[in-house]
Amino acid sequence: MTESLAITKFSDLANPTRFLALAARILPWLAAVTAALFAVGLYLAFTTQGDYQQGDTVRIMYVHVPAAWLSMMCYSVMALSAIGTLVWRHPLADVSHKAAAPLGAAFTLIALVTGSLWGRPMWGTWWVWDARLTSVFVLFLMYLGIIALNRAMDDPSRAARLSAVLILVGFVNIPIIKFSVNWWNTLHQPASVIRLGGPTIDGEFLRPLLVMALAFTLLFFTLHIMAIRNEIWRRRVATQRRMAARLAGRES
Amino acid sequence: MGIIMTALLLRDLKLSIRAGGGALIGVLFFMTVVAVIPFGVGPDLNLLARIGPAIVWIGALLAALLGLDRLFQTEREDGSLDLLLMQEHPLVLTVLVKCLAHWLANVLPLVIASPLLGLFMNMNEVGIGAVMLTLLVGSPALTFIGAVGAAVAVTLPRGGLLVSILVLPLCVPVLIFGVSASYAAVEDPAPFLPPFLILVAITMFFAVLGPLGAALALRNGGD
Amino acid sequence: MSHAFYIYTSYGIAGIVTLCLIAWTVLDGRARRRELAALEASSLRRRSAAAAETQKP
Amino acid sequence: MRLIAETLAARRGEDLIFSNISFALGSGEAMVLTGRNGSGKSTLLRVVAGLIRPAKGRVDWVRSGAGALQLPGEVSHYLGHRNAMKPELTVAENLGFWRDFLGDMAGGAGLSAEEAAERVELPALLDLPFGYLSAGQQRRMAFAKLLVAHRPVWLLDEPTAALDAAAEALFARLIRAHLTAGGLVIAATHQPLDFEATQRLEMKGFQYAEMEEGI
Repeated sequence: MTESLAITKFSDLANPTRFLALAARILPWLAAVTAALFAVGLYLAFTTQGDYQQGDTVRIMYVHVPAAWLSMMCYSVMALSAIGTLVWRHPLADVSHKAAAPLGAAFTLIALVTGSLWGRPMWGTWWVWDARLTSVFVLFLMYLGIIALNRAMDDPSRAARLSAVLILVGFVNIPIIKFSVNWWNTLHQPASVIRLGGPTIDGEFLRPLLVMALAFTLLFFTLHIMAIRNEIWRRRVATQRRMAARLAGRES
Repeated sequence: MGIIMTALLLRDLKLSIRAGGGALIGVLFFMTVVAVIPFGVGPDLNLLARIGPAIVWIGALLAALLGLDRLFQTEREDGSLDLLLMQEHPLVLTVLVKCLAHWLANVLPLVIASPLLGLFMNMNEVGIGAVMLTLLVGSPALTFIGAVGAAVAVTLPRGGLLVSILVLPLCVPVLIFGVSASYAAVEDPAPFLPPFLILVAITMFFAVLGPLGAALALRNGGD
Repeated sequence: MSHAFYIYTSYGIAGIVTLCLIAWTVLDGRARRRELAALEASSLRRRSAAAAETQKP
Repeated sequence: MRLIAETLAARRGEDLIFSNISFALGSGEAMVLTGRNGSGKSTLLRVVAGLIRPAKGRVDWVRSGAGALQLPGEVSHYLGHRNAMKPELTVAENLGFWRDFLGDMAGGAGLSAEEAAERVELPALLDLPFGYLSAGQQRRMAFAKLLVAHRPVWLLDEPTAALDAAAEALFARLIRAHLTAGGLVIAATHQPLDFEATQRLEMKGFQYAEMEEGI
C-alpha cells in the first residue's frame, strides 16, 4: 500500500532520496511484524484440525492460497506502477515494477509447486491441465517474459517504458486468458476435478489462512521496498561509474 | 594451452550471464513452446503422456538453436573474431571451447528444465529420466552442428533465421535417435540401448566434424 | 489419511523459495551498498589528490 | 627477424584492391602506409595479418636461427577499426582475457592489466565496464591490449582516429618504445604520427593494365 499511495498521491516521495530515507525507517518494523505474523500463522497452520474430506493436505492451502493471491496482487501492483511510468513518468514507478517482477515470479512458482503437491494425492498425477492451474502457469510465463525483457536492455528508462507497455497489455489480457482457458478446459473434459479452495471453508481453516495471507502480503511489501532500494542503488552505481569515466577523461 | 582455453571458456560464460540473460530466454522459450502444445491438442493426460517425449525433444531442439546465431556474430561485430583467427593455437580448439561455453550456458539449463516439462506432459518417472538423459547426451551434437551454421552465416546481417533453416535438417538424426531412445525406455518391447548408443556416437562424431566445419567456414568467410 | 510427505515438501519448498528470495534481496542490497561505498572512496581519493596537487605549486 | 612481402595483390569480392606490393621490414623498423581512402591500406594490413588470402604473392616471417615456422599473423598484434573488447565486461576483465588468451611470444613479456592501463594513462578505469568509456578512452584501452601480450609485429589500422593530440603523442611514444625494443610496426594513418618511419609506402590502388592481365 505504501508505494501505490506514494506513487499516486504524494509527489514528495517522487524523490528517490526521500524514498530511501523512508524505507530505512519503515523496513525494520515491517520485517518484525512480518516475522511475528509468520510465527503465529505457522503455529496456527499446524495446530488446527484437518479437514475430514481432504485430510491433512488442507494445510498445504495455508501456503498455496496466499501465494496464489500474491501472484495476482503483485501483477496488479506492477500494472499500477506501469501506469505510473507511462502516464506520470514517475521515476520510482519505473523501479517499482522492475523490482516486483522477480518477486511475483517467485510467489507464482510457490503457488504452482504447492498446487501440484496438493494435487498429487488428490488427482494421482503431479500436474493436471485444470483451468486455474493453467492460468497461474500462463501468469508465471508472463512474469518470466517481463524479467527477460528487463534484462535484455541496457538503458533502464527505456527498458522501464517498454516493459510497462508489456505489463499493461498483459494485464488487459489476463481476463481473456482466463476466460479462454476455462472454455478450453470445459470443452475437453467435464468438471470432474475438485476445484481448489471452494466456498466451503469454515472458520476453523479461515483463521490460519487469513493470518498467513496477511503475513505473505507483508513479506511481499517488505521485499518489494528492499528490492526498490536495491534498484535505486544499482542505478546510482551506474551513473557514478559513468561519471567516473568522464572525470578520468578530463583529468588526463 | 589449458590456460588459454580456460580463459576463453570463462569469458564466454561471464558474457552469457551478463549480456542480458541469453540462457533465461532459451529456457523460457522452451517452457512456452512445450506449454502451448496442450492448448492445441487438449488436456487429455493419456494423449499428452504419449506424445510427451517427442514434444519435449522438439521444444529443446528449437530452444537450443535460438541463441546460436550470435555465437560468432558478436565476436565479429566488435572485432574479436579477427584476433581469435590470428592465433597460433588451432582454431578448431577455439571453436570447440566456444561451443562448450555455449552449451553450458544455454543448453544445459534446458536439460535441467526438461523434467519439469515432463511433469506437465504427464510423463512417468522413467520417461522423464530417459528424456533428460537423452537430452544430456544428444544436445551437445545440436550445438556442434549449429556452430557450423553460425560460422557460415557469420557475415550475414540477418543470419538468425537462416541459421535455423540451415541447421534444422542436419539435426534430424539427433532428433530421431533421441526420441526413439526415450520411447524405448518407456515402451517395453523396444530396446533402449541401441538408439542411445547411436545417439552417443552421433554426438562424438559431430564433436569433431562441427568445430572442423565451423573453423573452415570462419577462415573462408573472412573479409 | 496422512499425507505428511506432501505437506512437509510443500512447506519446505515454499520455505526454500522464500528464503532464497530474501537472501537474494539482502545480498544484492549489500553488494550495491559496497559498490557505492567503493565509488565514494575512490572519488574522495581523487578529489583529495587533485586538491593536494593544486596546493603544491 | 624480418617481415617480407613479395608482389602482393588482393581482391575484395571481384574488385582488385591493389597489386604488386613488395616490402621488407627488419627489427626496429616501422613502415607507414599512406594513400587516399579506398587505396587498400586496411586490406594490406589484413592480408599481412592472414585474415584475407592474397590473390597473388606472399608474406613471410623470417626468423634468424632455427625454430618452428610461424605465419606472420601469429606473431602480430592487429589493431583494426574495431576495438575487440566486450562492452559488458570491465576493462580489467577484457585485458586479463586477452593477456591469457594471446599469451607471450618468445623474446618478450606482456605487462599486467594494471601496468598496461598505467601506460595508456587511464589506471582509474580498470574496474569500469568497457561500454561506459568514451570513444577515445576505448581506443586507448584497445591499444593497451597490445601491451599485455608480447608480439614482435604490430599492425595498426588508423590507430589514432578520433583521438586528441595528447593521446596521439601517447601512442607515438608507445610505438617508439616498441621499435626501440626491436619490434616492427606497420601503421596505416592519415595524420602523421610522431615516430621515425624507416619506410613509407604510398598505396595507389592498381593499374588497369594489371587488371586486364588478370594478375
